[in-house]
Amino acid sequence: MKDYLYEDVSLKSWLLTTDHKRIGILFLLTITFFFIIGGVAATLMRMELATAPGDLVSADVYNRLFTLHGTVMVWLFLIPSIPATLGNFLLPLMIGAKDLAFPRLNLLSWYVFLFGGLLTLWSIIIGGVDTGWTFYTPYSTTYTNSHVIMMAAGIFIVGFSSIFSGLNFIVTVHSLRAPEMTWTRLPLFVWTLYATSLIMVLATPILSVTLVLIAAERLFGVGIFDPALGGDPLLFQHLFWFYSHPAVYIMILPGMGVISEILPCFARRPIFGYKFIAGSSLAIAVFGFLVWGHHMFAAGQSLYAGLVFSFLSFLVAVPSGIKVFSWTATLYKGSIRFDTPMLYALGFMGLFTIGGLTGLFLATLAVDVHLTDTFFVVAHFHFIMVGGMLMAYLGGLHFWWPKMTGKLYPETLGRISAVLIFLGFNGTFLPQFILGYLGMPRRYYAYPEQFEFLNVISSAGAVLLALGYALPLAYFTWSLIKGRPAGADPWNAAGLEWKVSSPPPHHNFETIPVVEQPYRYPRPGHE
Amino acid sequence: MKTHLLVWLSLMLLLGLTVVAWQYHLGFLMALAIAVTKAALVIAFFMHLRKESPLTKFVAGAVLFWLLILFGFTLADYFSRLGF
Amino acid sequence: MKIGGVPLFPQQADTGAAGVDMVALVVCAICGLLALGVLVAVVYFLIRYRAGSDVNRDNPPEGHLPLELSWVGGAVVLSLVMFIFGARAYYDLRVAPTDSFEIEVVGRQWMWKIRHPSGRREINTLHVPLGTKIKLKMISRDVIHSFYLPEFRTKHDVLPGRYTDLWIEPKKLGRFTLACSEYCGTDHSRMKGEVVVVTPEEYESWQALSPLTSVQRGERLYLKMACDSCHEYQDGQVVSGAPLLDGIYGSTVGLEAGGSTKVDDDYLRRSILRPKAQVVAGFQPIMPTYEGRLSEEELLDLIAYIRSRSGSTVDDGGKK
Amino acid sequence: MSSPPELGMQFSDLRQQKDAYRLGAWVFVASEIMLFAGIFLVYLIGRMTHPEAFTEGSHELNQFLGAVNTAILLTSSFSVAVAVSKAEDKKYRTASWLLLLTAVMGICFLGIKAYEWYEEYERARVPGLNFTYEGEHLPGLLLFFWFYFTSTALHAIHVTIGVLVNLWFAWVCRYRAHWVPDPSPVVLSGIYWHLVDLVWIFLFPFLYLVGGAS
Repeated sequence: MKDYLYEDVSLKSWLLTTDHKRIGILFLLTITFFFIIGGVAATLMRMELATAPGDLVSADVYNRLFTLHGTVMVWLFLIPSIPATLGNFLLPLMIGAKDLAFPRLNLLSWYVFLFGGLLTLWSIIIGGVDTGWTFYTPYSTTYTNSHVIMMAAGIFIVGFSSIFSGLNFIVTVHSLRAPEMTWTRLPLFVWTLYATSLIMVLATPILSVTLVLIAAERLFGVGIFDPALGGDPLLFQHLFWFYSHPAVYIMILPGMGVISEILPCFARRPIFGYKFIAGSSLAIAVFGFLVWGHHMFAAGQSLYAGLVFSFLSFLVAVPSGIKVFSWTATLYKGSIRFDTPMLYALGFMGLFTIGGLTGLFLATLAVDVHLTDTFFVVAHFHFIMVGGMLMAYLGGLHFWWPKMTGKLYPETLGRISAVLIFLGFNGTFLPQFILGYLGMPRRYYAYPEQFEFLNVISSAGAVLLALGYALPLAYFTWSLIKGRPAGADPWNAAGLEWKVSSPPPHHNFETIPVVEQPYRYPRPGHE
Repeated sequence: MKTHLLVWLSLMLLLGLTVVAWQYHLGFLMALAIAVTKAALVIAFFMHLRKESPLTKFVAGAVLFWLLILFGFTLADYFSRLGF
Repeated sequence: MKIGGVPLFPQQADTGAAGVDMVALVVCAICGLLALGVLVAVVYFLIRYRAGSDVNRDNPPEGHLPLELSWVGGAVVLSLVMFIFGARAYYDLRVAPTDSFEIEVVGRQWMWKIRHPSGRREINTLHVPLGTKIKLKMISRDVIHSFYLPEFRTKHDVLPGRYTDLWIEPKKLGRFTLACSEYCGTDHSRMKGEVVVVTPEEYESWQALSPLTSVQRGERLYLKMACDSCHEYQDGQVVSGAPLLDGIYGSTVGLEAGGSTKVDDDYLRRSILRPKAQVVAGFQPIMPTYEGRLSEEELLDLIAYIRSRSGSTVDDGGKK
Repeated sequence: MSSPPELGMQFSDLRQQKDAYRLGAWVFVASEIMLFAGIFLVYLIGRMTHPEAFTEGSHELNQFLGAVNTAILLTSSFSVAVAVSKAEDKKYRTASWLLLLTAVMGICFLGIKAYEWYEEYERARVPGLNFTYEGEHLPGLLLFFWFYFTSTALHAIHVTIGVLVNLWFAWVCRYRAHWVPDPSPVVLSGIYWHLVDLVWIFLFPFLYLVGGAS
């Protein structure tokens, strides 16, 4: 029987596929394309910032670059990254289903994403947007002359892709689990996808409304967010962060899930604290909605709202702490192997811990007043989104690459890339914490002399980081042609997805698979 | 059928009530209360939430919870800031 | 401690700066300990339990309820500690003392316009007297800006359409950084200036070089716009159905539409620009709107004048 | 064992498929409710900041037609609820008629709504098109009419989709009943129509009535 890749190789069969695995691959290709675009923008920015005066590009170009970088990375890469690729590919496999509950909706989700993404790109090609990915009003509505409406339309459309995927995942997890796949046997990656989907379904509509309002202000001269026309700019921030703070958890939760899969496999022992990790994913999804105001401590919201939001922000850190604690304990009494996915996972743990803990500085009211809108914030969220999510994404890609393609990648190069990215990342972003505390604001394309030294280090780190990202791109492509065949279970891993051949057959499972307790390591009869 | 008819009648009655209240200066909370009652009737009887599985009820409850978050926290800021 | 020739801690130019740094250090200590704990544990486990090492691996625990719960409890307690420290310092940072001296700031793309009580104005430079509690009353003419003083460890967004404030108490003479930290368009990174802290005597003589105080300018404007044709009495009678302005500032007035409001700067501003939105109880909505007829600076002058008629020289938020 | 033709390959039995469809529909409803909730929140804050302007705006609307439209939608919700229960009892002919009736009521609703829009257009109250107003409540009134048009237009788009869906299932139930041996799709379209009704239940009083008669 042929696998899903070779069942039918015509282009039409790919463009009209309803197979979740193929759609996962389509998403993978698409977001890699967007990642490269966002990465080029980041490189140009770091080059500009290597010297204090603004000498490489003009201020307007720089402002367009960081908007492009933020928008593309957040909406066209990070949000779909793990859910739409690995999630799409693995969710049915992991729960013993033949596909997602709504396969055609899944395909529609990709087309919608592609269309919205291209529209967003189009807004950049015709001249770009200079508002920052946050679109703060009234700058974005009244003052800028850039193509805000086009970009808002693009992101508005991409939002529907998010909602469709979330809906599909929620229904699939509820109704398509194999008969013995109880909630307490669900892989932790599935738990995090479930929590992520909740956020996608409930928060994204608010972003859609907000973008519609922005476009309307520009088109019709109505001032919902413009005080000159009787509106309130803080209302925009409330609505925007009601989506965008939970969106940060869309960007990290699936990463946490991936790590929870990789760690027990390479520590060769069951995961520590399964129920706490699963529960904390849901807790993060719910608490994540209660803290958006911590983006507005110095923005003019009321003092009391600030106090409440600060308090809740500390509480949302607790479930993340539970995860780090449980992962650490998973290493205890293990038999640890250092394959590429494990190196990425360990890198994730280090960087996510730093990212999470520096978040506490920003949750602390008085300190946040000093640090908000400085490079400290930039460093903090890059530790979470890049140090965390991107490391997890790459770790997951290395872990499941043999499953997805049936091929092995060169292990040594994989390890080198993991180490390179870890070092390059720290080189880029650690100095930015100091820059922030020294008072260098964000979104500055020219800055005072005294910050130059740290910026040079940061830019140098970015070079390493870029190299680190280029490597996997090269050897993954190479492995497709020359890689050795992987076999069904190259890591000797537990989990239903490893029970089918690599690459999996078209409908995943011929018969309903037998489900065991999750993370049965060491695998009896395999060691 | 009979339940549906009763629900429809009460909905029309409530509609009448809103319009009458409007004649005598319909307050915001009053309007909200009537609308919520109507919505509850539609959800419970027309959409059969009453007879749906606990899971569906949970989804409905979740939306309510998230609405409370959205409105509660945003309005809390406005009330404490502007003192309406 | 220096790094690349730059001190690791920026100077503390404000009396409150040490407090903020203190809170940051507390958070840093707690987070540092946690990070160190995780790091040591991870590295130790990685080395000890690497594949092939000869150690006891019997019965690896799959969970430990008391341990997990105590970790949760510990995290909550630590969070509370940080929250309380941060909240207390924030309260001090945000709530200006009632006896502070007020300077007005108007932000626009891409400069800071500053006006002192004496009427002296400056651009992108803020002269302040040492050891004085100063409240900056800020508003923007266009987009959102943020008035950021890193050496004073404070900032606040400057919004169009609404007054926000920031207070400082300089404790060091010298020149310090002033920056805009909320992205505001093309020249955002050039929207910066200096805070010059001078002795109170120097400040006095510096300030004395000014034409008119804001209250004086406000009074002229008040007469020029003929506000007095309605807001005055004759023989103890209100002339034409407009509330008296004497003593109104800081009081709480009932509203025609129900409810009540405190008369503070924002209320006065709204009442000048959109008088019909919140009419004082007992009056008719007959005042014309002044939207678009007054600049932000003129509004500040008028409000300063109206306040002076209640004997109030600063915006004390109506707390008398 | 051969599975019934209407069963998707990803499902193991009809019951599972039915549950999945139901849950999907409700999650979709949840998402839609959040969408409209965002607009309501903005409306609420607009109302808090410009109470007089919003009251004046509501006085300019046609309360009578608004109330008629509400009655139409409530009745259509009733008819679709009955249609669904008929379909569940496999009485597809009756269901078909009721669905057609629902669609007709939806079209009536849209017609009346269009007439109202025309009225407001005549009075120069369409922001971005011909809004002209010289009075006291300027920014507030503009906001009000913007909300009015955005929310009613968004709602009308939903009504239009609902009408098409109802017509489709009316046709299917009448001529292709064998396509729906399991009435789930009809149930789902019913849930969607009720959602349309739900939104209007809130829109009507808040746009037309709050603040009382002039």
